[in-house]
Amino acid sequence: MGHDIVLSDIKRDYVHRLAAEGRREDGRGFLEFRNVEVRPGIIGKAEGSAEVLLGSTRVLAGVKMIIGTPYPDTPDKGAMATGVELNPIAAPDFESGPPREKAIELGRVVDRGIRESGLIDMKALCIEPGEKIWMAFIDIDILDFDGNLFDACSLAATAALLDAKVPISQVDETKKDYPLPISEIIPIQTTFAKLGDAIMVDPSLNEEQCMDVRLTVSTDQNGNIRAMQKGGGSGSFSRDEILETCRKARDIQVGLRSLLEGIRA
Amino acid sequence: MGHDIVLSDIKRDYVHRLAAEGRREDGRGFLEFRNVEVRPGIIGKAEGSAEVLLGSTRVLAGVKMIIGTPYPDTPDKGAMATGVELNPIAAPDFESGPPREKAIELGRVVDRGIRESGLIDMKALCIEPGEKIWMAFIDIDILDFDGNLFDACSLAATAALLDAKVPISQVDETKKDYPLPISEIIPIQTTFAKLGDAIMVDPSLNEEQCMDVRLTVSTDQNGNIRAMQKGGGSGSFSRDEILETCRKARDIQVGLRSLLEGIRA
Amino acid sequence: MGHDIVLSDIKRDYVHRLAAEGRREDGRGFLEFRNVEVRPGIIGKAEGSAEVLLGSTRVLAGVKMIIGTPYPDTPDKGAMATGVELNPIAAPDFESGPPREKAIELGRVVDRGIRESGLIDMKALCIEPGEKIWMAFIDIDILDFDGNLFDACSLAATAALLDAKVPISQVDETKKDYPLPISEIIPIQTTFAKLGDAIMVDPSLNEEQCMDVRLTVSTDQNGNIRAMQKGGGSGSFSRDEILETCRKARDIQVGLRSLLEGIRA
Amino acid sequence: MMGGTADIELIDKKGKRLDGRKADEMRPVTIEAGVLKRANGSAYLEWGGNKVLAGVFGPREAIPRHSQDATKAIVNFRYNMAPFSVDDRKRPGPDRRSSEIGKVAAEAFANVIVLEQFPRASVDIVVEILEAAAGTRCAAITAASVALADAGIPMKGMVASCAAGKAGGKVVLDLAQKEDNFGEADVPLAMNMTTGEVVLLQMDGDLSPKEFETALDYAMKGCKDIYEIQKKALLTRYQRVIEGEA
Amino acid sequence: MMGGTADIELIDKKGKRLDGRKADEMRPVTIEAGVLKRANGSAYLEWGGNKVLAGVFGPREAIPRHSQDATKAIVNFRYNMAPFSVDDRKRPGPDRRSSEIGKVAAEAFANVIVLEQFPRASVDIVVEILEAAAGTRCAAITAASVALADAGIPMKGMVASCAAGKAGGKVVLDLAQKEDNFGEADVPLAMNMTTGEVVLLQMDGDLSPKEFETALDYAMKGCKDIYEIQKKALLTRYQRVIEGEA
Amino acid sequence: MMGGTADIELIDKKGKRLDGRKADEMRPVTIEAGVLKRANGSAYLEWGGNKVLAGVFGPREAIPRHSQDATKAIVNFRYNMAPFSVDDRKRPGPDRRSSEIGKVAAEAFANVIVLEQFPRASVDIVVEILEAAAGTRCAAITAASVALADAGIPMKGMVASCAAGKAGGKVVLDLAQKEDNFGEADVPLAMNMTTGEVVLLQMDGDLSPKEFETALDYAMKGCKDIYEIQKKALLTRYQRVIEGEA
Repeated sequence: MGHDIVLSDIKRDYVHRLAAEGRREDGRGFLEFRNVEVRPGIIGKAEGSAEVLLGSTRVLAGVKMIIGTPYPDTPDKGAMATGVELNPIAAPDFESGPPREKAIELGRVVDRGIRESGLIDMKALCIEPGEKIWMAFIDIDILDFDGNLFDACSLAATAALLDAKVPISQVDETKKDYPLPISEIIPIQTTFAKLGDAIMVDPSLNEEQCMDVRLTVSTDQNGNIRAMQKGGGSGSFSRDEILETCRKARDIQVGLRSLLEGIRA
Repeated sequence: MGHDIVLSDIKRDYVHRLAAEGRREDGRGFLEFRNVEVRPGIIGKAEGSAEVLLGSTRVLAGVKMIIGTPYPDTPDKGAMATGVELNPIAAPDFESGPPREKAIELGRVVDRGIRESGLIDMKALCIEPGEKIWMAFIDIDILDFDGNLFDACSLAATAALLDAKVPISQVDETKKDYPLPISEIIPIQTTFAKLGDAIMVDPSLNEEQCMDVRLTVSTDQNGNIRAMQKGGGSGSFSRDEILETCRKARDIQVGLRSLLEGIRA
Repeated sequence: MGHDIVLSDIKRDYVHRLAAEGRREDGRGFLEFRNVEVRPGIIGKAEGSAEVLLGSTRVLAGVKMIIGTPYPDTPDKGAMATGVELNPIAAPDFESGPPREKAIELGRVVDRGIRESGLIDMKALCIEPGEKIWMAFIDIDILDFDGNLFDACSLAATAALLDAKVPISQVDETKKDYPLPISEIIPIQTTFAKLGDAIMVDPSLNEEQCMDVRLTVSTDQNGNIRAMQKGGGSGSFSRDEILETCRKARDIQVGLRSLLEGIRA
Repeated sequence: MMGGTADIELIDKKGKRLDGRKADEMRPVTIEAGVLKRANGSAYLEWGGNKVLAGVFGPREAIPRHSQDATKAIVNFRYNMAPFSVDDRKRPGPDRRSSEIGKVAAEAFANVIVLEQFPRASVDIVVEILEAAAGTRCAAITAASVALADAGIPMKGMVASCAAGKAGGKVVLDLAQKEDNFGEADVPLAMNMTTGEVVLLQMDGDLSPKEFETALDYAMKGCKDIYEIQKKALLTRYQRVIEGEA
Repeated sequence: MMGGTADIELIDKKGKRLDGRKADEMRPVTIEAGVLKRANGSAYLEWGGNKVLAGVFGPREAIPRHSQDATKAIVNFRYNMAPFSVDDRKRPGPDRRSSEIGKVAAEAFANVIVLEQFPRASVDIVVEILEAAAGTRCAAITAASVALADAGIPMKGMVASCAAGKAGGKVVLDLAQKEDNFGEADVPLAMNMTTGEVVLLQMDGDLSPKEFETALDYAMKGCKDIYEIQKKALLTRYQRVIEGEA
Repeated sequence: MMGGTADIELIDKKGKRLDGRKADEMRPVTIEAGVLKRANGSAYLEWGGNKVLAGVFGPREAIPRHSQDATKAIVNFRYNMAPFSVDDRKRPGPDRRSSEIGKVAAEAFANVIVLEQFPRASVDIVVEILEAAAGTRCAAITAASVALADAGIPMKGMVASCAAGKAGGKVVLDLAQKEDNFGEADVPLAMNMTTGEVVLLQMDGDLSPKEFETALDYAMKGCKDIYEIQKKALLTRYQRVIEGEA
């Protein structure tokens, strides 16, 4: 049960008709992101933090570094975990309680985007092999939901990690906190919605609710593809659409990447 | 869902009318407790126990002492936890399952009443600093519900702690069990219900279901205030009502306190 | 809630009438098991496994051996746990989610059948007293449900344990895996359904849904009784029926026992 | 039922048990009916070291609604152990053992309660083990039966419950704590006292056919003794009601 | 409220507090109304080191349906701390402290919202503590009250909230983190600013009757100051709306 | 996708993989349809070391009722790994990985099932991984598709699924366990075999645009081979049905 937001058929027809005509409800081009703002370092009690505003979508990522014991199979590596909460403050149909499928997919895609790309240097988070490691907890709080949480959350998490310090002084007062060791290769994630034959980046709330299907593509500064996720509906992509979307992702990520410049703890 | 007990409007009007006339359904004065009985030491397998009968309200508190490891931030102190169960045996509308808001508030108020007042000497519960401590688990089982659980539970928990022994002989046969170290300052909790302009102590079941709001005040033998909790409804108190209720609490607790005399493991 | 399977009154009358006439819907005698097949060793990643087909009922038991720490009160013994899942693949009215009463009873009866009979030599599972033991996890996956899960699960669990190896080579490469130490006394479980005055072994799905009550009896090769469980309804048994059912159980188990011959890791 | 360990002599040379009982002797049992105000019926029972409180609510509309049976009432039986009732503190809340006991006990009472009179209703039995000393399920069922009668729930017969078992090599009635921990078998049983039929039966351990038959007879005899105590408790209760005390 | 430890001097010889405040001085507070798009009303508040976001949804049909009241709206108050809001990471999800705060805060707002206008409805208040530095429940209630007004929910009065307490042997207004950790008492309070009545009151610690009276007066005075800041935030918000910015 | 470690040589000098396969060669796959009695349709699949059982129930009334769609059927996909299916015992019950796989697989099948014919209904797909050896989600989808056809659920096309990836520096088809653990990328894919469109696509790792294109082509080719095996399994099943064996 929940306060479901049912989009009227009229709205759906309108958004699809616009798409067929090459237009969007807010006047953007198909390859145009909404206005994005990245605000690092706004939570003093977090080891790293960043708020991202993507249109009216607003998410806040915080990083806490905690000392723990390594997993038996990776005794010389730190650990990380990503949590995403669809906070009921963000939309009338978000509910408290255990995360549902949508939130789980979102959390796992953001988590894999960081984990599998090697964004955090896990070996540098080992304090004492087999005994003591740093665990990075990345928690993402969704505060206002106006579409495209995938990219907003991914960008906020990346910015918060760039902003993060390892609080070594908490355990050894003779040492100084130092920036969280981060890979030089930073993937940037971009999400495309397909409505009919039209494929557009950074779907707004209405576009997301009307889309047939979604494709999220993560690319690094070398132009390599680092992650993909199809979702968001029962629609499909042809081989050519997939390859074309990858090309677009490589182009578009440049603008988002520039927002991370200069963020460093 | 649940077997809700809906109080009829007729009953509500009757209880409020009585209150306006300075009377109560069972003939008590506004500052009069129902008959209270405290029965310590009735559960042999518990380290301490006490049953409290307050009118027909019946609660049973048991203390178990378990050896554990201290919290990192209090290496030289024992630990305690309080649990209250609204046992479905006690009333037709109590349900099994995880505690709801009402039970959580009740449990937290009883817990704070013990914890924050320093009733248990936590330092005396340290066996080996940083390694081994005694943990006191105070579990309260509500067996018959006829109003004013706050005071019945608080009194039962206090009596059970006074009755409790530290079972040191379980771990070291050469040693003898000794009474749980308890502070000399013992707060006593009294709860007042407000119906219209009338404020009366120890509300019965009907009074509790009809009241506008509740104020619980805990006072020690020095007359100091040790805890307060407003709850039980959307009603309010004026500044003068609050101060007046504190004065009444200081007077009334004397009678309850005398019931604890002589209880010592 | 669930996709409930309601047996029509017509079906119920039919099954009961047959029983009163000494007959069963599939032509079996009252003391006749359906065709049983035991397939040991079919899951390579399990330390032991066995699939049991009992008519169309199909269950798969797998044993995983994991190193852990002993319970404080049994420092020189290994540990075991049995889990049974009413997998929603097996019947339209099985649901995902936490196990309900029926699954809990089934799991506990199978667990006790192994645990209380001493089937596993727990002392042989101690690696280092007080420090390191083997824990045997027996998980039973119900894949197709056509009645009499009690006996199918018990037989599969016993066969999987007979098939199991202790994977000592995982922790000490110089050592060789060896068969899980098993008692020479192996209880075999048989379940009887009572419909009216008729008592029949190995109830089919329809018989199970129509029965008044169920009696499960476990007997060993010495003819001793090792476990019993009445359940499955509000019916009752007379003293003589109980004793007679025990006698039948001792006879019938011989056939099932022969299916376990030759299974040894 | 861990199997006897050499250290503990459960039966002495004279055939007496640890607590001095003979093989077919029960621990002392006392029952008081009508002890709670809010429950529709209630009973408090002490049996050896066991202290048990039973309360009954209903017949009332069964909830959640999808649990209702259009043809008859359902029986819910909640068996719960207080955290302080045992040597090691029990974590609050239901566990698998409690669920199983609740299920088999509910089936036992479904045998005797006249459920057809109350379609869509539930009869809710709540039992709290305040202190436990072996045989809690028999104690729980015995107390619940008195609470049902106290609540005026129509029954075709009382249910009495008692266990037999084997300890120190001998079949005995009503196992005490150490006999339960170190004995060789336990056979809890409950009977419909009007028909004499067995409505609950479980067994764990190792018994020869002959031993099992003896245990069965001991337990059935125990139920008869329990039944007398149940009747006495209800009589006392009715007298109190008539005298206007309750 | 661990009781003062000798190491920390919460009040210096001149009577100043650790952060330089006088006994009856509040930490700086700023409030902005109308900060979220999707919520019907919202507010962002900073109070000392606290950062709090409040959103309001409704009145809307209460769900689940069995929570509905046929005579009036119900108030839900969700208080939640972000995992990164405190020194040690907080495990996500509700805990007992959050539940209790949610309950007493909902009761406070039930005092002022005109619930009778909306039978079967709920007014849902969601407060997220983004960063915590003592006094979060007062900050949460203060922000929620502004969010309710921003949502246009009819209220009989604004609710303002502030705590007083005792630290370093002295009664003080609005405890800071260390005063909360090492002080002697804490008295969070909320008032209906139209009637002047207390709609939330809790207390832990050790206060003489005289000290308690002073703390009560400090906290009520604090509420009045907070109320002015709330009104200013709403005025700014309405001006923005009128000017068409929102 | 841990990134290759120096110790393991995933591709030998002759370009052969650890198990002797060529880059674009699949592991052996066998499928049997109609293996369960109670499910409306079912299939058992072995693929390399994977052992997978799929069952289908429905179309039937969707429950809970609030999950119903008045215009079409919904698809539920339960992906579950048996506790003994992997090297380290898996805790029973759903986890986040299973939830995500269930979600994307359900979306893939929503593309082909004719949902509009069954308003308010659900088609429930249940897949149990009995033994796992890399590529379980592709195996699960492949088996489920056969089970759906066996159940007679109307579909616009079969769904076949296969992964490609990169291991030892080379793009390869259908990663084996060690290639999955130590390789550089994994691209699981599923296709609607009637339209040739991609209905499931995920990717993790590091691939140049050229490598990705090759991987995509490998995986699509793999789906075509799988499709042939699916059709053969169904043909065998139908022959058995016609011959009256099932």
